[in-house]
Amino acid sequence: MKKLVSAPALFVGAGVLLVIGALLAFWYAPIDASSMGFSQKIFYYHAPIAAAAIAAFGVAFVAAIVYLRTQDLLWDRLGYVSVRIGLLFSILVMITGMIWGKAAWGVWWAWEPRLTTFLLACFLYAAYWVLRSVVDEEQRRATYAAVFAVVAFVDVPITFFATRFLPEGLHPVVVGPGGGGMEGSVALSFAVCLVGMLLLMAALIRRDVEIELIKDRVTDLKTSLGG
Amino acid sequence: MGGWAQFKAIVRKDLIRELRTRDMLVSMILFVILAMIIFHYAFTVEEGSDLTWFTGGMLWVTFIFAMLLGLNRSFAQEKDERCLDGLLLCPVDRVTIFLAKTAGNLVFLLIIQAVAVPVFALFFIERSFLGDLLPFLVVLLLADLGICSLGTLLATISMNTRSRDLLLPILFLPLIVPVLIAATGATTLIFAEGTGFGSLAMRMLFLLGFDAVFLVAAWGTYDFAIGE
Amino acid sequence: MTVEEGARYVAAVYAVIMAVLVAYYIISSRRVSALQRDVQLLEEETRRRQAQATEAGAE
Amino acid sequence: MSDGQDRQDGGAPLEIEVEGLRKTFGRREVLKGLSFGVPRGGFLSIFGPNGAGKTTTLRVLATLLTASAGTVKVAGHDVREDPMPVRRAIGLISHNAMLYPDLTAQENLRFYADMYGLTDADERISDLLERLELSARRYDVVRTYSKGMRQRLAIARAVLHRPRVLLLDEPHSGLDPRAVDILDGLLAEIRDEHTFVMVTHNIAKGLEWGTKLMIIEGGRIAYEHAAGVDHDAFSAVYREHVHDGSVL
Repeated sequence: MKKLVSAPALFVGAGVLLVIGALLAFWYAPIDASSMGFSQKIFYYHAPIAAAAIAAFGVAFVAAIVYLRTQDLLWDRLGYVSVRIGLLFSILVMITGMIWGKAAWGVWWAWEPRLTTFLLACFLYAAYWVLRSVVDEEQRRATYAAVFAVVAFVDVPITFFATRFLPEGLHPVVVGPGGGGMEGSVALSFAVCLVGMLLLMAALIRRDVEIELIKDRVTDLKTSLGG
Repeated sequence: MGGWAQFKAIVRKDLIRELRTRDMLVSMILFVILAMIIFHYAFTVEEGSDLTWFTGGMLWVTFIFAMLLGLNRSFAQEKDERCLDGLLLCPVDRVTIFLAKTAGNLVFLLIIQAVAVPVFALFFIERSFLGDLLPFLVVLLLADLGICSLGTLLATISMNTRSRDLLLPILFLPLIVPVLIAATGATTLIFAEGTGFGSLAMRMLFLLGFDAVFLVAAWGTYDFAIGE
Repeated sequence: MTVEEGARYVAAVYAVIMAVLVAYYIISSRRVSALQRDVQLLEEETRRRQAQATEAGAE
Repeated sequence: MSDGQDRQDGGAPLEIEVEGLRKTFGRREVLKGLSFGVPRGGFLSIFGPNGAGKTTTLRVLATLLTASAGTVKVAGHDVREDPMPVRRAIGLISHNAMLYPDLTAQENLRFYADMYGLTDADERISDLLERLELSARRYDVVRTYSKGMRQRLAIARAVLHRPRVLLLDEPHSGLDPRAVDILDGLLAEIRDEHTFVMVTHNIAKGLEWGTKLMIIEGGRIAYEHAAGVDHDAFSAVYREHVHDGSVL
């Protein structure tokens, strides 16, 4: 399936882009004119990390659907690994989000839609983890995990929408209506950082799937030797 | 062949069983009323504190936790006596099983609410909200449907795992948060201000959307959740 | 916060995050090579036993 | 003789056809390519040690598990492609009664009758309860039944919808001698009405009933023979194929 690009190649590509992205973000993109000033640069890694987390959960969602259709455990491994990487990135989102909150609003935590949604997503995918650990039979574990991954991924945007019923959020709308477009230099720097982060995510998933497959091979060999 | 007849048969079987033993309903009702008493003491900071703005939250937190109790029971018997195999052997669409189980749980939740809401009103709500009964019932039904459909799907999964009733809340609670947000807000508005349909329309639509999405999601995945 | 301070602050956090991710990648890479060694050993063992079994069968 | 389906079983068409059945759980292959057939009216007895794949085979036939590969046809319908008619055509009796303990016998059977869409449910239920000597207790909750009575009711449940094929999953295990007698009496009574597949550890019973004998070992068919093997000879064969010393 994923024999196309090796993990090291993805990793090197990610590294190059992230270094260039960091250089662009810190020296090329202008310093924010608003109150945030230089700390607005958090945006160049906070938002790409968030995008990478969502993308990883998206991969898990697609893998879950393919698994349910094919019953091929390869897709279960991909889903499992994607959730793990998604969780890793989500935790980084929370940390950078809190730093952003401190810099922008002066508080470490705000019950703000995006932050809250990510917090809940963390709990959802932690539950996925727990679910896997309490089912012994492999195929059943894969099936339940896939069903839950589908439901969880559907739930995340709904949660985000629901948080809008709460009083107004604090999150700056940087891209999209109302926030005005990005300046060319900002957009370029951001795009490089975003692609770099996504490549890094892909490299991590790629490598961890490899680990899972080798682990399967080891258990297979062990059982055949033991039996 | 009669999917509807099978649906009725499963619901009737669950109702007969529960009304005969009453083990689930009695504990759910006791739990709900006890929770209210505890909320009263937990939230009253001084004599005569106004708890109006907590009403929606108290009500839905209680219902969701009561439902968790009920959901664990609703599949325990199917599993313990291997009745689930008997059910799966029948020429019945798995989605029919899902819908029937959801409907059964919905009936139980509504029975609980029929007892709990008047007691709740007596305890916590000073103004009469009879005029706003209709919007309240709409919100109630929409939220219940979401709670029951999602809960039934997850209970089906958790009953087959090692830690059954421990797992269910961990799976269920984070997923149900959107319903809690919308239903709580709407209920509080009704109890506190007596708003009509107008200001609740968005929340009602949202609940309707949630129900639709999770009914479809369960539709697509229930085969896998209940089989093998 | 001055621009200098902000720059240091933001860059430091960025560096920490990247260090975490790179460390994760390196650890998992080492894991891969360790596991691959296991596979190799197990495969050799399997081959050895198979050879033994055919020998025993031939006798 | 008339069509190409018959094998060593005489002329009857095959009620159950299994071709290259494989089943993997995760990466564990439990069934490694089984092929066999049972003619209409036949009685297949399947023996084998624990974990050999007997019950898995039966559950695939019962549509409770889906095969990973191969084709399985029951009563002329593909189990995977077309499970609904298969479900209508089969009944399963296992050591689990699959009855709701808080419902009465009548309610239990009524429930299953509705699930199968029986049009003559009332007469059928009365008739079965009469034949199984449960009429007197039909309005009692199943929780109060003895093990033997539950087993009888389980048989009623399994044959309620007049299945063409009856699958028996170690039906004798856990029964006292009296209940075994009742079960055998019932089997004798309904023997002509169905095609049977029985998974069992009980060699005597398997030989008594089987028109065809099969030993499954390690997910493969180790031995297959028409009926008419005596007990000692079969025991020897069983020991030859199965080395785990499991109970005979």
